[in-house]
Amino acid sequence: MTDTGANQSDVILSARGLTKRFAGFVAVNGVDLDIRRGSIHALIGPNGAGKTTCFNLLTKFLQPSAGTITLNGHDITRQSAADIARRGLVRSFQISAVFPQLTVLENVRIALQRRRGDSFDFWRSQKVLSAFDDEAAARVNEVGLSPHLHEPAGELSYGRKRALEIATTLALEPEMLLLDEPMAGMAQADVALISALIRKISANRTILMVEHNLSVVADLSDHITVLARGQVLAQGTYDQVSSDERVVEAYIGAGHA
Amino acid sequence: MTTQSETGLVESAAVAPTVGTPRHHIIIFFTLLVLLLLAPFVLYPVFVMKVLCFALFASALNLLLGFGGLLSFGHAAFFGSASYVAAHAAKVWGLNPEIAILLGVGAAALLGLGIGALAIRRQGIYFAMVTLAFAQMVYFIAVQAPFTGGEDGIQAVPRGRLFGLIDLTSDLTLYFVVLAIVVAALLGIYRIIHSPFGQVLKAIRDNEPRSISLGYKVDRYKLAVFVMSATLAGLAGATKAIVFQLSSLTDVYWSMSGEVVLMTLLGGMGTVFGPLVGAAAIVTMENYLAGFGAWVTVIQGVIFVASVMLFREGIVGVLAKWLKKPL
Amino acid sequence: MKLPSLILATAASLLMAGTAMATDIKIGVLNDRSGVYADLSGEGSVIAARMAVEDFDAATKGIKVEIVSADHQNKPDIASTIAREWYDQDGVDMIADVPTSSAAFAVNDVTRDKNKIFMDSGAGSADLTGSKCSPNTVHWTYDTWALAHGTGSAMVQEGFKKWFFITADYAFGQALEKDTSAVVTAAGGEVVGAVRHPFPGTDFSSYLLQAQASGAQVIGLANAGGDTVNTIKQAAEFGITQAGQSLAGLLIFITDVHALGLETAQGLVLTEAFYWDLNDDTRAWSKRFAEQNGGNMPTMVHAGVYASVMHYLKAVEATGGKETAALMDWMKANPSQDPLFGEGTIRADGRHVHDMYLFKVKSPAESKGPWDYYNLMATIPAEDAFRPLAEGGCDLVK
Amino acid sequence: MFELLGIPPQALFGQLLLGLINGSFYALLSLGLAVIFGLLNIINFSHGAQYMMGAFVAWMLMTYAGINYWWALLIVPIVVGATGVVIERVMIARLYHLDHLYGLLLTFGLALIIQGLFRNQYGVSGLPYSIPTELSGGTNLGFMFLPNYRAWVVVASAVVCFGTWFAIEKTKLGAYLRAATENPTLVGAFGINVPRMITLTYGFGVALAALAGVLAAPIYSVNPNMGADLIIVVFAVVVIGGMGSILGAILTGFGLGIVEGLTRVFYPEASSVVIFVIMALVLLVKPAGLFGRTA
Amino acid sequence: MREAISPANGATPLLAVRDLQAWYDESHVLHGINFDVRPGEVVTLLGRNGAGKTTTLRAIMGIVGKRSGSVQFEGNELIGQQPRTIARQGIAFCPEERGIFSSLSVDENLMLPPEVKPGGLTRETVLEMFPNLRERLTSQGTKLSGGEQQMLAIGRILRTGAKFLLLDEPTEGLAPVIVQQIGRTLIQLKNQGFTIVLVEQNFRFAASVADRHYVVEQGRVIDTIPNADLDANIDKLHAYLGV
Repeated sequence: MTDTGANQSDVILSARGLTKRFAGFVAVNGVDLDIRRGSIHALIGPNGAGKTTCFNLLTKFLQPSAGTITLNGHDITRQSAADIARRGLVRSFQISAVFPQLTVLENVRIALQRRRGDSFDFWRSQKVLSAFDDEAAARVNEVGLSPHLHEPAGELSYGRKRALEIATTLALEPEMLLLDEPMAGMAQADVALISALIRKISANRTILMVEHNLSVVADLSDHITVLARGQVLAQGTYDQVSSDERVVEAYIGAGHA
Repeated sequence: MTTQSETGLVESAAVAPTVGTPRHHIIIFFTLLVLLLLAPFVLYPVFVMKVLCFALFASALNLLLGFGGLLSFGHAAFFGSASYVAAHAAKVWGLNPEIAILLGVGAAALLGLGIGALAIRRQGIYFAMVTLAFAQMVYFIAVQAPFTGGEDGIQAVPRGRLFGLIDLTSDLTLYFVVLAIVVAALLGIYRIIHSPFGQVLKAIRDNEPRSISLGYKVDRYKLAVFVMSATLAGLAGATKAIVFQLSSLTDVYWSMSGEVVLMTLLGGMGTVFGPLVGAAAIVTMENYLAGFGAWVTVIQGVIFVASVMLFREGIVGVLAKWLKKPL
Repeated sequence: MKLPSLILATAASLLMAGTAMATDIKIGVLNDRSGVYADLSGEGSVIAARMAVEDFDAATKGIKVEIVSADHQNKPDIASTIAREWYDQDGVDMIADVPTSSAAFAVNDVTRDKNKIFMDSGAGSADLTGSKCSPNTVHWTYDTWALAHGTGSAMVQEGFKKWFFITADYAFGQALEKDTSAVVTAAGGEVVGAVRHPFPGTDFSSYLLQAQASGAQVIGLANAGGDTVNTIKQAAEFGITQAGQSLAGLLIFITDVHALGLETAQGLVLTEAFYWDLNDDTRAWSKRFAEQNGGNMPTMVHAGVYASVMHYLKAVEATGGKETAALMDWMKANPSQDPLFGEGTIRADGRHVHDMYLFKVKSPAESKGPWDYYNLMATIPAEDAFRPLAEGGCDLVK
Repeated sequence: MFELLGIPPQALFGQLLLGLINGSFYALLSLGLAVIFGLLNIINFSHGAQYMMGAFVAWMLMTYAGINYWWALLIVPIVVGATGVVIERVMIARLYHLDHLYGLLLTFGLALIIQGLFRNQYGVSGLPYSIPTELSGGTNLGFMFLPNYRAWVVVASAVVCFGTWFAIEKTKLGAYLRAATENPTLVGAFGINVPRMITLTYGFGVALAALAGVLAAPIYSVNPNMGADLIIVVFAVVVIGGMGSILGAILTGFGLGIVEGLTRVFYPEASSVVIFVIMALVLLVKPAGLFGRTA
Repeated sequence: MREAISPANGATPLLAVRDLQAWYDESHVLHGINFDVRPGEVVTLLGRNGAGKTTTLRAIMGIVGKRSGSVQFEGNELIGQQPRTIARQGIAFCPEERGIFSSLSVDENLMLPPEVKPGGLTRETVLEMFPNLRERLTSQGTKLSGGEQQMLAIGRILRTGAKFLLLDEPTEGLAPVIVQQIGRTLIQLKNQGFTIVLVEQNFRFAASVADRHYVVEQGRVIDTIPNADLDANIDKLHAYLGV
């Protein structure tokens, strides 16, 4: 049922014994995880299961207390968040993460700009960035934000901000995407939209997402890891985990009264 | 990790920026330049030079505060130390003014690198306080070091000859040199703001975690902008030392740091032209109100309070909102 | 177009209408109007300057005098800016007063550059007529050398030989300490220690205890303003004076004594160039002054402003113009004569030389009322009161 | 005789005691600042001005109304604290949703206004305020002469500091305060009027500053500038102690008073900067301060 | 969707929620919640993560960014009131994260909420109800285990005299034995006349204590299931809540 035996070259990101202790309690406890290249992998579990902590550990926004993380065979356990972003592992945020005072175009361009390497060239005009304008506009178009190209991102509606965030993330051409509750706070219509967007971008990419909306998870993901109380409860396809007694119990509760 | 537009230090001017150098910026720059070229024939040149120096100082702080999102409460350290070094170089070593100014700027840059490397490890209030603490140490050194002349400062600094050729004793000649320096520096700041680097800077200011997640090493950017800001503040201080032929403890005292924050805040942080307006307003006010003694302090305080309570975007920020154009 | 000006014009035109061939003179009184020296200089100096113009009867002599004033906040940069603008833009011919040595140096430099005249009363540094002397500057009232010598030598002669200094860690404090130490050792005394405190300070008890532990007989206060006042207050609080040590104020004015009150200040020895209660002339003038100055008696700085403006106006009258070199030459060539300092001369280095006085602060019982504060201990004759011409290192002295 | 770096131990005792006395002012002032920061998250830059107001109001009560020191100790904190309440209601309360730096800028402006107004009215020469007769004189401790008033200052501020610490750490009201610091929303949802508590807390912090001002009036001259430079020193004390930590502010206040006192003996010129050196070091090594909780 | 709005069968509802909408900042979370609670009832809000259950409780307490619609408690409109005045009417809220204050001791945490109505449980009674707390009274609040923290969080609101409790996922992350203990406590409270709104994901637990279940999805109440009809609706519930 688990994939730890999978061919290593198929595994893009893997964690072994991942543990995070906060003052007084263990949020993530010895989690082993393998994300297969090209898959959509969902991390689910009831509230307080440690999903977000786990997510932050994988994206290096938190330092693990123990365990190792490898990306494409490289040990990234001690690398910084910016470093792993450069290795092609890019995350999104639960709350819409745009640059509110930059325009939609500029938001996307910030990501494209990364391709130029470090932008310490303060003496150059930003006109050099106009080389990216077409591509940025295309990315914006992909998420349907073309009419808002020159609006400050801070003035977009919530759903559009999320779309912009995804466009920005994609602009990095990441090998792997980590989406933190992409549907959080979405209106129903937007959910379908973002779902379609995720499916679209999953081509040639690996996606790991934390998501509450189980219908979305069921619909999108190839593989699911269920966490409960900081530990891996079950892994497998949606059908496999949804029929797992322990998972049902974790979600719905044990012992019908 | 809230979006910082609601709570951040720099409020969105709610203006749709355009791509490239906006035409109205060129017009404003050109108008300003013409006015400044005419100014010394109408106004007292030394006064305008003072305004220019402080406009540069405030713009340097604004680069850090308005575009880097970092409030330094110790910028007088760079302004003052550059002023001391330039004054010393010109007076004691007898160097040409341009070399003296360069040395002053170099000193400010080095100091900025040292203080910046330590200060950027902290954020928000802590960042402000660390910079203040270091500035107090610089002040202490300025009081103690023999070459600074204690409370007398370094006086009777010769204006000297530019490149050994142009005599700067005349206020008018000096004026155009200072104007050239300040305009060049302001254009430089404008370029920094609108460079690829400036774009990343604004991104970091708007949303630091997101910038990290896009692969930017934000600490390096913060340090870079800190050093740039310190360097430009140093340029302002060194130029002021040559203009007034004097560098004194006032230049390194913490109230100078407060004053330049006030200029930036009043003019509009995060705007291009705000610091110029703020500096001109404060310097003019100090000059006109000098006779009112302690009332100057009261009026400054009232402006501080009013800026915070009523128009956080500053004069230019409010104008920009009104005109719906970034200024 | 009217130019921006730093000036708060306070004075009035004193010219009678219709006088032909008038010389227009503009005098700038530049001093501390809001800080620690506001009481000892400030508006009082403007009053004194105005009184000089009235007493000289400038108007009938065809000299139109305008007096302007400004606050330099004791900062050299502000002093320099104002002086520059006064000379460049506002047609000021002479700047008077300028307390605080650092500000005085700034005005000294600007005045020389612009070839105008600077008649200092309020500043202390003897360098103004020494290493930094200028052909355009007259230093009228006192200097650190004179204070150090007056107080230092008098105390040593009275048998107070072991000294300890509490010094403001600032150039003027260090200069006072240096000058006084030299006097004390030259007179056969001994300096057993010194402590330099940050300026400004609030608590001096630590230094006072160090002074006490040093076994010195005299604690020399080489600081100024609020620091001196606080040091004296705290010396009383910690029983320093009761335990037998004496305090010597090296830069202390009658306004400081007034602020301290006699209870605290009594017994303090100090040197001044002027005291309102010296003779009938000073009493009469001081009474007139006090009427305009809210009942407060003049300080030696006010007196110096009056006398220096008077002497300057005489030079204007005598030379019939305001050509700087001519005025300076006349002022140095002719003795000054006024009711406050009596007769005096200006030396080649710009030092105005007159008698100085050593005072001891009265006890509350001795005092007959407000401002009756000093007992005269000694008069230091003009020839001994100031640093010998040759020792100052002034370039103007050949 | 045994000496430490040239200082006889008895003299050193004296200096330590003096440091403790000065430290008691730091402790009182930084306590107020820490209380305000703890709950409001505002750097009260006008704290020094409010300390100065304390001294001035005491002087005014004496001069214009003949009210003596002991009554002033009671009245002044209430009066000045009340002005703090007004400031909080009218201005600071409108800034909570913004970056904390705006609070710093606002109170910085307020400090300028307060100091400027007093300077206009009373000049800067300082005004006399005598030590109450009950506390004049002193006691010879053998190694030093300790003025009774200074002894009183140490005792009084130690009592007030302890009282405040006790009130915050050990009483019901203090529990509300601490809880509201952590989670104001939940405390409000329990039915407690959190905004009013915040207002009163600011008033209380200001009152502590004013009390320190009254205590200082008889030994330092009553001067509009008396708090201007002090504020950044006290500020550094709070940062070193750990922003918002009550105990940290008190202990650091006393501790740094002693450190500064020793600096006055061994390197007096540096006594005004030593606290900033310590602050920079502490912040770099232990960002949350010596007693602060790490976020 | 039958009974999306359940009419108050006979008895006047203690709490009537109509078309409640709520926002956090820019995100619109509740899109029109309708339900009633009658005196002495235990009702649950069931639903998946992110459905809007917690927000419903917070909206009743007035601690969301913005809300509209109507929330009537004992006939008084709560929309537009401050959280503290809502609490003063006898409503007590126990948040999902439990809200134990780390700078307060267990005892201080317990004694913190002020009495809003007469007749609250005494400290002694609470300690008898949760004996674990007695031994830990002086320790720091957050040093307690999750279960103990939950007991403390419930215990302290019982002291206030409020008879209307809003409990947000009291069983979350707790060991089964603790869950059972909390279940017993809730039944005990119900028998003492408390009215309780319970947010749960664990519907087995909910079923053991509640009279009625409201199913929340995407910010709306989409179904109402009386506890008695639970077995008949079990498949439907699995569809609503299941994995």
